[in-house]
This record gives sequence, C-alpha cells and structure tokens, in this order.
Amino acid sequence: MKADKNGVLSGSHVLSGNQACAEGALAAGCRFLGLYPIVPSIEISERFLERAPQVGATFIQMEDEVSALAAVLGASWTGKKSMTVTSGPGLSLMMEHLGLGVMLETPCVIADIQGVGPGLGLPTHPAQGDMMQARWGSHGDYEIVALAPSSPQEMFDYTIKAFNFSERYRIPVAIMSDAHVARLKETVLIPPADQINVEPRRYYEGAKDSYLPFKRDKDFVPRMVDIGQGYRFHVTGLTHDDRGYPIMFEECQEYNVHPLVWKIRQAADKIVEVQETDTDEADVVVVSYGATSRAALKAIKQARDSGIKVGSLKLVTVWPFPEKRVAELAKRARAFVVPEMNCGQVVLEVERNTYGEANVFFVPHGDNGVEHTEDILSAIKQASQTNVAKSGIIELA
Amino acid sequence: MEALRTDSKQEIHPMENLLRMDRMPHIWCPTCGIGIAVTAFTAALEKAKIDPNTVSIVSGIGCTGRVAGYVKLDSFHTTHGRPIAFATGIKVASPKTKVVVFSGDGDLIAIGGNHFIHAARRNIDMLVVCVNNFIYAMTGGQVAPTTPLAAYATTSPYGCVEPPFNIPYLADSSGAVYVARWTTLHVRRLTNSLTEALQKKGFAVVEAISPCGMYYSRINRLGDGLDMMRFYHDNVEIRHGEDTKNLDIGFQTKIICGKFVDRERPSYMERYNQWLSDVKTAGRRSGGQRGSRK
Amino acid sequence: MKANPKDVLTGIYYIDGDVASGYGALAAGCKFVAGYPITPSTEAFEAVCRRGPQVGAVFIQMEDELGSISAIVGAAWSGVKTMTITSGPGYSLMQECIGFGAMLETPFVLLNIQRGGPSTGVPTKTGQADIMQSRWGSHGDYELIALAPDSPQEMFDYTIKAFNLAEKYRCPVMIMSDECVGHMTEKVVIPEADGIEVEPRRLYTGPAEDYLPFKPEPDLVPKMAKAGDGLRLYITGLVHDERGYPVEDSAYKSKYVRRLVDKIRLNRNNIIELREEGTDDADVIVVSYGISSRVAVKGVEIAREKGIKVGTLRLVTVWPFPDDRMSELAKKARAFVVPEINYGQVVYDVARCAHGDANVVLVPHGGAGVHNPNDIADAIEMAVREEKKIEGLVEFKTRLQKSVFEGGFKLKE
Amino acid sequence: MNSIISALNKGIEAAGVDRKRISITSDIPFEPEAVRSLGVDYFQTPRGRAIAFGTGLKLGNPSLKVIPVVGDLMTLGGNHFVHGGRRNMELLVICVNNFVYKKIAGIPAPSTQATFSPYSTFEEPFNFPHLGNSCGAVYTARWTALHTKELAASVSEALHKRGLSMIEVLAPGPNYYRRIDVVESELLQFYFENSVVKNNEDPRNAAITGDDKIIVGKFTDKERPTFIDSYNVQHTKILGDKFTPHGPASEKQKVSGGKNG
Repeated sequence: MKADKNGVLSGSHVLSGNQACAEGALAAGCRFLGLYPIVPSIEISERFLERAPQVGATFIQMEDEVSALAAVLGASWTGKKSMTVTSGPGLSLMMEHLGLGVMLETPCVIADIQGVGPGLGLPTHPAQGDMMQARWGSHGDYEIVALAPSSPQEMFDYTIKAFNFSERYRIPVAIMSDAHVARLKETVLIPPADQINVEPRRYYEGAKDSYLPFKRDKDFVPRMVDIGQGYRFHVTGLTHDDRGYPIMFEECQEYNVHPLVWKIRQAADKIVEVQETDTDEADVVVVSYGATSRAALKAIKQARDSGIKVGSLKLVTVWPFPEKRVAELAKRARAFVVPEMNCGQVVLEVERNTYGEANVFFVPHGDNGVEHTEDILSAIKQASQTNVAKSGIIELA
Repeated sequence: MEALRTDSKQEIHPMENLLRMDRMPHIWCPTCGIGIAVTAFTAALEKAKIDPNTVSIVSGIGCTGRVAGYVKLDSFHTTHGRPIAFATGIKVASPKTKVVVFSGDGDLIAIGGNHFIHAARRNIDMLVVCVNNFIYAMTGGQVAPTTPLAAYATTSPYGCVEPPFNIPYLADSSGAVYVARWTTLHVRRLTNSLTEALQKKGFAVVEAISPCGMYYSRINRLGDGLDMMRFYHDNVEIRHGEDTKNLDIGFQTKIICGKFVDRERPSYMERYNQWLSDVKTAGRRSGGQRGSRK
Repeated sequence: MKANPKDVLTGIYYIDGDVASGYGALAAGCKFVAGYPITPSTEAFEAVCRRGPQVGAVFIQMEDELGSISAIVGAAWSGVKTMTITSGPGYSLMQECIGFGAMLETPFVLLNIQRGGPSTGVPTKTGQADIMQSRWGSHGDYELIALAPDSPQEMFDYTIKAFNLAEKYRCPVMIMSDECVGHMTEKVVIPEADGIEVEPRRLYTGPAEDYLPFKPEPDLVPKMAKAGDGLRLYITGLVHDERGYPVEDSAYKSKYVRRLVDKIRLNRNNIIELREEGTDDADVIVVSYGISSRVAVKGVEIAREKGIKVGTLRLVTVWPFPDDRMSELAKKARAFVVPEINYGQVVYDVARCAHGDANVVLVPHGGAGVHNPNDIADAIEMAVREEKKIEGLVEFKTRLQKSVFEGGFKLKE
Repeated sequence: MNSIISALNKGIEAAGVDRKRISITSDIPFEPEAVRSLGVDYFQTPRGRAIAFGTGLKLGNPSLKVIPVVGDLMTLGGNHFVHGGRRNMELLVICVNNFVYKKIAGIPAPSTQATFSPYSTFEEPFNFPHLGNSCGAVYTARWTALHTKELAASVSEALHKRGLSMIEVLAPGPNYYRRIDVVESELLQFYFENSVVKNNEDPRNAAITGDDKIIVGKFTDKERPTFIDSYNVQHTKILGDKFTPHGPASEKQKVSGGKNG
C-alpha cells in the first residue's frame, strides 16, 4: 500500500533527527500520538503537534509515561496507527505496558531517544544504555523489533519501517535513537507519497460472528478488527485462548505465549536488516549501530588507509539480532570490534554468536561522547594484530 | 454449576444480547455485588438506547476488572490501574465511541488515582463505574484506600490505620461532571443513575458500594451477603445534591447515597476541537517565536 | 555483626517461601517495608504486616508500586534497612526507580515472586521470565545482584544474604524467586540470633565537613550517610561527582557510571555463589536456578540411571553471571542443558560463555507450571549423543509443546 | 526559584526548626549552592516521586521534617499527593506551579494558562488547593513568587502543622530549564496585576480560570491525626505492650494509646 499523501511532506528539508522522526511517523500514517514530554525527545512531539492539525492527526499529553503508552494501545484498537515518544526514564515507566502491547498484539511504535542513565542520568547527553532494556525490560517472555537509526534521514526511513513492522507482525516496535542523532540537523529527502510503501493493518475479512481475535494465520500473526464495528470482541492481558478469553492453564500459556515469541523468531530472517561494507575479505569487522556507526565509519576509513582489512557491519535492526550473519563472519574474520555508548550490551550478543571463532573487542563509551573515532581506530589496530584466540570480551581501557 | 449451564441454554437470559453467555458461570463469589452492578449497567445501556456496537468497555485488574470479560461489547481487560488511561486513548482517537470504564476501587483509586483525577480534570467524555468493595479482593483481602478506618484486612492485621477516600469528593474536586453513589441494594436507582450518566457528556463517576463478602465482611465478622443488604437497608440515607465533602464512609456507619453532582463543563474533545478550529483559522501564531529556539 | 534477638523468630516452622522471606527480612534487621498487593507475593507482605509492628518495623501499603519503591529508596536514606515486595507487572513499574536506586547507590532489597507473563499473564502460577529483566530492566548502565532461592529455607537464608550484599556493595539486590517457591510450604529452621550474621550499614563516621557521599573506598563502594545528621547531603539521580553535585562534564559521566558497573563486576568473585555437583568429569552439565533446579534433580537422576555422566550447576546468584566458571566448564563438558521456565533467557548467557566449546540445549517452558523431569532427562540424552558442534541454541521440544501444537489438543473451556 | 528558596530559608528560620532535621526531596534540580545556604539535606528524585520518596524518609526516621518540592505540576506525582493527603503523612509539599513547563515549553501542562502557551491551551488546570483540601491536607495555601513575606510565613506555619501541608507557589521555574516562551519579568508583572489575597476563602472557589483574578492566601488550616499517630494508636490498641510506638511519641498519642491499650 502507498502512503497517504496528506501526511507526506515530500521534498528536501533540513531537519533534526527528532523532526525527521515525526515526519516519518506522519508519512507512515501515524494519526495518534500519546505523549509525556521528556528531554531529549520533545522535538518529536512539538513537530507532531505543529503538523497534526494539517494532517488530521490527534494527540494527547497524558499525565505520565505509564498512561501515555496505555493511551497509545487504546488508540491503536480504534484503527489509528499510534506512537509514543520518550527517553530513558520514561521508557522504564512504559515497561509494563510494553508487555500489555505484546500480549494484546497491538501494533504501536515507541521512539526512545536515549540519554545517559541510570536514574536521571544526564538527559542531554547521548548514550545507548537502553538497548538491552528494549529487549528484556518488561516481565515475561516476548520478542520485539528494535531499529537503530544513525542520521535524520534514517530517523525518517526507519520510523516508516517501524510502523510497517508493527502492523505486519502486530507488535510494539522500538526506535532506539539517541540524543546525538535526535539533535543532528541534516538534509532529509522525503520522497513522494507514492514511493513510500506502507503496510496496511491486517484486518479480518471473514464473517462477523466467526471472528476470533487471536486466531493465528500460518505466520502466527492474528488478524485485527477495529472497535465499533459490531464484532464485540474481548481482549485481555491474561493468558488467553483464540477467543481472547482468559484461561489459566499450563497448556494455554504455551499456546498463547510461545507464538508471541515464535512469530518474531521464525520471521527473523525477513526482519533482520544490516548494512555491510567490505566484510567479505575483512580481517576485522566493526559492528556498530546508531550514532556510534558514524564514528565507526570514520575510524574504518582511517584504518583502511593504513592498510588494515576492515569491514563494517551496521545493524539496522538490533532486535532481532543478526545471529546467523555474525556467526558466518566470525568464521572468516579474525576479530570483531564493537563500539557502544554504554558499558557493554550488544557486544554480549556479538560474543555469543561468534562461538569462539573470533575475538571480540569492546570499545566502551569514550570520554568524548559520540566522537570516539580514535578509540575505535586503536581497537581496530589492536584487533588486527592479535593472533591468539582470547576467551571473553576484550575491553579497551 | 452444571445445572446452571444447562438451564442457560434452554432459557434465554434477558440480557443475553449484552452478556457473553459462553463465559458463564462467572468467577464472582456468592454474596458478591459486582454481578448486580453489571446487570444494572446492561439495563442502563438498553434504557439509554445506545447502540451497543458503538460502546467500548475497559476494565483493569481485580474482581471488578473481570467485568469487561463478561459484557458483550468491544471489551478490553488491561493492566492494573490503567483502564482510564487506555480508555482515554480510545476516546481521543475515536471520539464517536462511547467509552465505559468498569473497575474496582483499588484499580481506579489506588494505583490508578492519578489517571482518575487527571481524566476528571480534562473532563474526558467517559463513564466510570467504580465498584467499591472496600478491599483488594482478587489478591486475598489486602487493605485498600477505601477500607474504613480500623477495619481488619490481611495487610492491616491490627486494623486499618489510614482513613479511606471519599470517592465522590475526590471526583468532584477533580472536576467530574456527574457523581452518584449507590449500594447494590439500590438496583433501580443505580440503573437510573447509570442511564443518566451514560447520556451525560463528560467525565461521569458512579460509585457502587458492594463490600466483599469473602474478605471484608468475613474478616470483620459482618455476616453474609444478606446481612450486608440488611445493613444497607437500615443504614443508607439518600440525600440528593449533598455536598460531596460530607460523604465519608466509616466502619459500619451510615452511608449517604444519591446523585451529588450534575453540572456542565466543556469536555476535552470540545476544547480540543475548539483549539483545532482556532489553529486552523489563526494559523500558527507563535511559529516565529518557536523557530528561534535552538 | 550479629542479628538482634528481638527480630529473630527462632524455631522450627512449617511455612511457605513468601512468609519465610518476610521473616528473613525482619531477622536481617529490616525496619521499613513498603508494598502493594500483587499475587503471588502478598503473603510475604502480610507476614511483615503481622510481625513488623512487634519488632519495631514499620510497614506501609503504598498507592502503587511506583510509590513503594520510591518510599523504600527514601527510607534507605533515612538510615534503615528496607525492602519492597512485588511480582511481574509491579516489577515492571518499579524499573525506573531501580535504576534510580542504583544511581544513588542505595542499599535495598526487592523480593520478586515471578509469575507467568508477559503482561497480566497467569498471576497464580509460576514463571522465571523476569530474570533478564532483573539485569536489564532499567534504562542506562548499571549492575546489580540477583539471587534465586529454591526452597522456603533458602528464602529465609537468602533474604538475609540479600540484605548483607545490599549493605556491603550499596546496591539494590533482587531476590528472584517464583510462585512455586513462594507458595511452597516446607520446614524452615530459623536459628538463634547469634547464629545469623548481618552486615551493618557502612556509615561514614568522620567529620561532617569532610564527607563526600560518593567518594569510593578501595573496593569502589563509598561510605553511606543518612538524612538528619547535619551532613547537608545533596543527593541526585543526575550524573554527579563525589560531592553528589550534578555534573554536565561528559568525561566525568563515563567515569562515574563506570564505577557503578565496576563495583559489582570487579567484586564478582566475592559475590557469586554456585552449587556444583559432579561437574568435573561430566559430559553434560545441567545449568539451572530457582525452582527449575529442584525439578532438574529428578531429570538428572533419570539420566544417570541410563549411565550418562551428568553434572549440575546451580546459579544461586544469577547476576552477576559466572562467566569465567562457565567458560572453564565448557572446555571440559560436551554440552550444557539449561531448563528454565521461559523461552530462553539465562541460556543466552550460558551460550555466550560457552564460546562454541560446548553445545547448549534449552529446555523451555512457557510458565504456569514446571518442567516434566522426563523432558530434562531426554534433553540430557540428546545432548550427550550429539557428536558434532552445533551453532546456535538447540531448543528441546518438550512434551507439552508437542501435545499443544501437534497432538490435536483442545483448550479446555 | 530563588524566591522560593529564600522564602524557605526565612520560613525555616522563623519556625525555629533544627535545619539538620530538615530534608528536601524534589524533582526540580536545586542549585548545590542553594542547598548549602539552606543547610538541609537534599534529594533529587525521579519526576513525580518526591512525595513517595519523602514518605519513606519520614517513616524511616519520624524525627525528620520532610519538604517535598514538586515541579512538573504534579502530573506524574498526582497520585502520591492525593494518597499522602488521605494518609495525612507529615510532609510539607511545595507545589511549584510555573504555568508552563519551562523545561519543555510549548507543550500544554495541566495548569497551563492560555496566555503562555504557543497554541491556546485547551486543558483546564487543576485547582490544587481544592484538590489538596478534598483529599485531606491539613493546610493549604497559595502564593505567588511576589508574595515572599506571606510565603515565608506560610512555610513557617506549615512546618509546625502535623500532617500533610500544601503550599502552591506560582513562580517561574529554575533558570537553566527555562525556554524563551516567557520572560520572567513579564510573568512577575502578570502575578502582580492579576492576584488578589483572600485568606480563608473556600478552596473550591480558588480555581485559576484565566478570566478572574488569581486568588491567593491561606485556605485550609485544620487538625487530623497523622499516619504515624493512627499507626501508633491502632497498634497500641490491639497489641498493647508488644508494640513499640513508632517515632517520637507526642503527648496526645500517649494519652489515647494508653487509654485503649
């Protein structure tokens, strides 16, 4: 399906990452924003609010993040594509409803602009400390999709992608950006509406009285209906059967929750997206995502200039993690270098998927914030010179 | 139970079109008043002549939280304390939907207290039915913010030390446009109030008092369901229009019921639409100012 | 320091895990408990409510879990040992303040009785699917300690240990129990007070004007103070310096957050507690924690009867994770079998530490029940027979899965 | 913000409370210098949790005087406020109402005044004194940043109240979070022109509507047993000698506790 012309501001604009995210949402057909303001995600709301009257989108500023995501889930069942925007502490408050979104299989998008944590941290400084939280932060078993844009253009593109994934698989999708990308102003090309592919909601089309809200298609994804159509369906956060009625047995738990996990795991090959350059003959592969990949690309270029065979694996989707691709590369490359703006999160996944076939070097958050090109460069150099297989992650001081 | 089920197949329940008969029997205990409140609600829905297809009902967690599962409307059983927030999303995204929040006191007033006062302040157009059973019943009888002073509960084994909320006063002072309180003895009056509240524009709150027969009455040795009904009969005073600040409930004291607030305030959507048309006519009046900010 | 005899209910009892944990908290000197009722953890809070007032411990039932956790962080800074009690959804709500507590280096204990999830899930039945959440649930970088007891006796013992670890490392400590252990009634022996070692708070005793609330000692843990002592504390959840004042300096921020992480990572060998049995010459090692480890015992028994050399490794502290020991064992054993009541959480860390040296088999369970020991035995057998190295997790197909998805199983009404 | 701190300073001085015993919990960042000048303990909590945090402090050590200073107009913390009032937890809540979130100007906040929002705001604000009064606060007052003397007097009075006191202060937010939407002097000018003192006014008439003048003054001053009082009384009644009353027992508790126990 093509995008609704109404929401697409086609043309070339100079936008900040945050603004691009709002534009992406409107282009993807998002018509409801539930928000609670928090630095540094505010510009998304501001842009959305400014444009909302022109596009016919609604919004509400709720009393906290807990209710902001609750409202978004409610709005999604009215047939409107919905999103919320937040940052670290807000994301923590949303964790309970992330689980509800998973359980009710409600499509929605959560944009998280990461600042330094934990606690109140340093809201205005970029970090990537919520990556694991996006995957593991709510109680119980679930899988979600998380995207990590590294530029305003990607903020726009990935936001659309996020809405598409959320509609396709009926899950909450997280856009894991950070304060750096959010503030960065760059040229963003917004294509004409007819060049933007938008995933329509997967509506149920059969007879009214035989509708079952959680009857799964072959790909484990159930069909949805809007409220007010006379289906009079019931959905619950309790473990439920196809009808959406709570049944609390071991068997039903298996029947209900296993597909929640499997609908993503078995489609992982379709969802996972990476951008690779020169990985095939590389000695060292730099795995990066989001803002760090900007610094990584610079370091890679410098390393290449000094004659090191280095490739780049940039994660578009951090979750699901590109397990197979990393395992493949591990057999060929000598080492991975993983720069992150945290104390080691995604690097654990890299380590797991190397199966001892390649060393893993971790470049933690440098003192210079985003710009730690030099640290990455020295890690690449060290990685290319280390011949012995080391056990565990080698962390650069 | 088996006999009951066979009967329900043979005879048509008068509210069959509004109840999920395939979910019967329900989970509520004997002596529980939630069923009465549900019946009153379904009757009110018919009386108010609202198309059931346009009604969404949202519940939270707890005994009353299960109501959504038994009412045959578009029904949502959400997380603890958040039904009002969830319902706000539905109402704002789809203003033509009639939204009803049906939940318990612990859900709406304890953990959901913030959403309750803020939705009342915004005057979101919805009906909130709060079944007040004086306790957290689903989890086994813990003290609630509605438990009368000195009453026993499992987490107040030596008597409740916190004074309870006066729900109508809280609703009134936060800005609700319709506030009424009845007990489950007053089925007809409760139904009438719900009918009125359903037709009201704005945030309407109806409190239905129905102390939990299992965990409140028993622990406090107040007898069974019939004794509770007798108690209401003897101790309820109906005072319409009473100042909401006089509506405190003590331990086994007089309960004042009635319709206390019925006023007009612009609802959230009215204000929103007003704003929308202002914006569209006036344009973005502060655009320049905002643009200059870094 | 020894426990205060007044706090300890010495004797032999037949109580459930929740209650044992409540008694353990009081025995450890806990003087403030804030809670909010949530199945299946209420019994622990009820136990504190009954006994607390008799030993001078105050309790409050807050309006929600957000309030409970904020209150106990506050209480910890007023100088008392403190705890909150919750389960799945409540735990999710607490995430923000757990990170806040970690940032303030606040000692407190959080008892999480896990249930079937996600969302409301199955409140009355068991699960182990919050275990990754206890490590990663709050935003930003932090490390904390999580214990997984497997019996009411351990609920008592490890609640005391949790308080001791919290005071020692000034960090939040999670007791990641589950509904099965919480509602399991067994004999619990509560020793005499002088048989219980409790860690006192590491209070600062020097002159007030020299006090720096976040100046680390050699083990990276700073001395604590309490409100009302005239130290003019300035405590903030923002990134702060040793004085506690907020800093905007990005050089400092990496150093500071780093110490929060390092004080656990570098002390890990003092924190980690494992129970190993027959791991040295085992072909297959069963890695488990909490209730799963009790079910695994039976599975191991069955496998051993078939002549398979099985070792068991029980994670008593799940976090920090015993990376080194796991890598060491991977070199010796052919495979790990990990039964957990979720669709794969701790198994990821086992696989990570195996570094391809051993295969890793997950025996999943969705929750609302425990494993069938025969599944664990079969998984062990499968693992021992597999000669080649397998990349990726091997997910064992349990009897339950087969019956639900293949056996023409009909859900009961 | 400075006016609030100086009023707090004067109020604490006048109340004669030992500064060592005072803890400020706040979700608004205070300058470290300001805290030093006050000579109190200060805790910055996550947004909205100042009252809950203060509840813990107070119950952990009942001899403390806890002053939660709440910004963000109590949106996230509204629940803690109403429940604190109901319990009558002994806290002095200072609610800083700066009409718009200075931090995040442009987005409507619960008490946003039409005048200061980029679009005319459509949400009606809370009437905080009325809300406080209705959920059981023993002391409610409202002042603007201009009424420094009255504010200080209120602080000193409220510090001696047993129970939850609430003072709403209409004041510009902390400097470094302010955006350009409002010029501080304009705001002060606005307070000057638009406020009227009406002590003992029924708080339900004290709504800030935007049409009428802002009513400031002291609205509520009553007595109710505090949480710790009821906790001690009830437990002494049932448990008798087995129960040690919590915190410094007042004369009143001893009398009522002894009678029943």
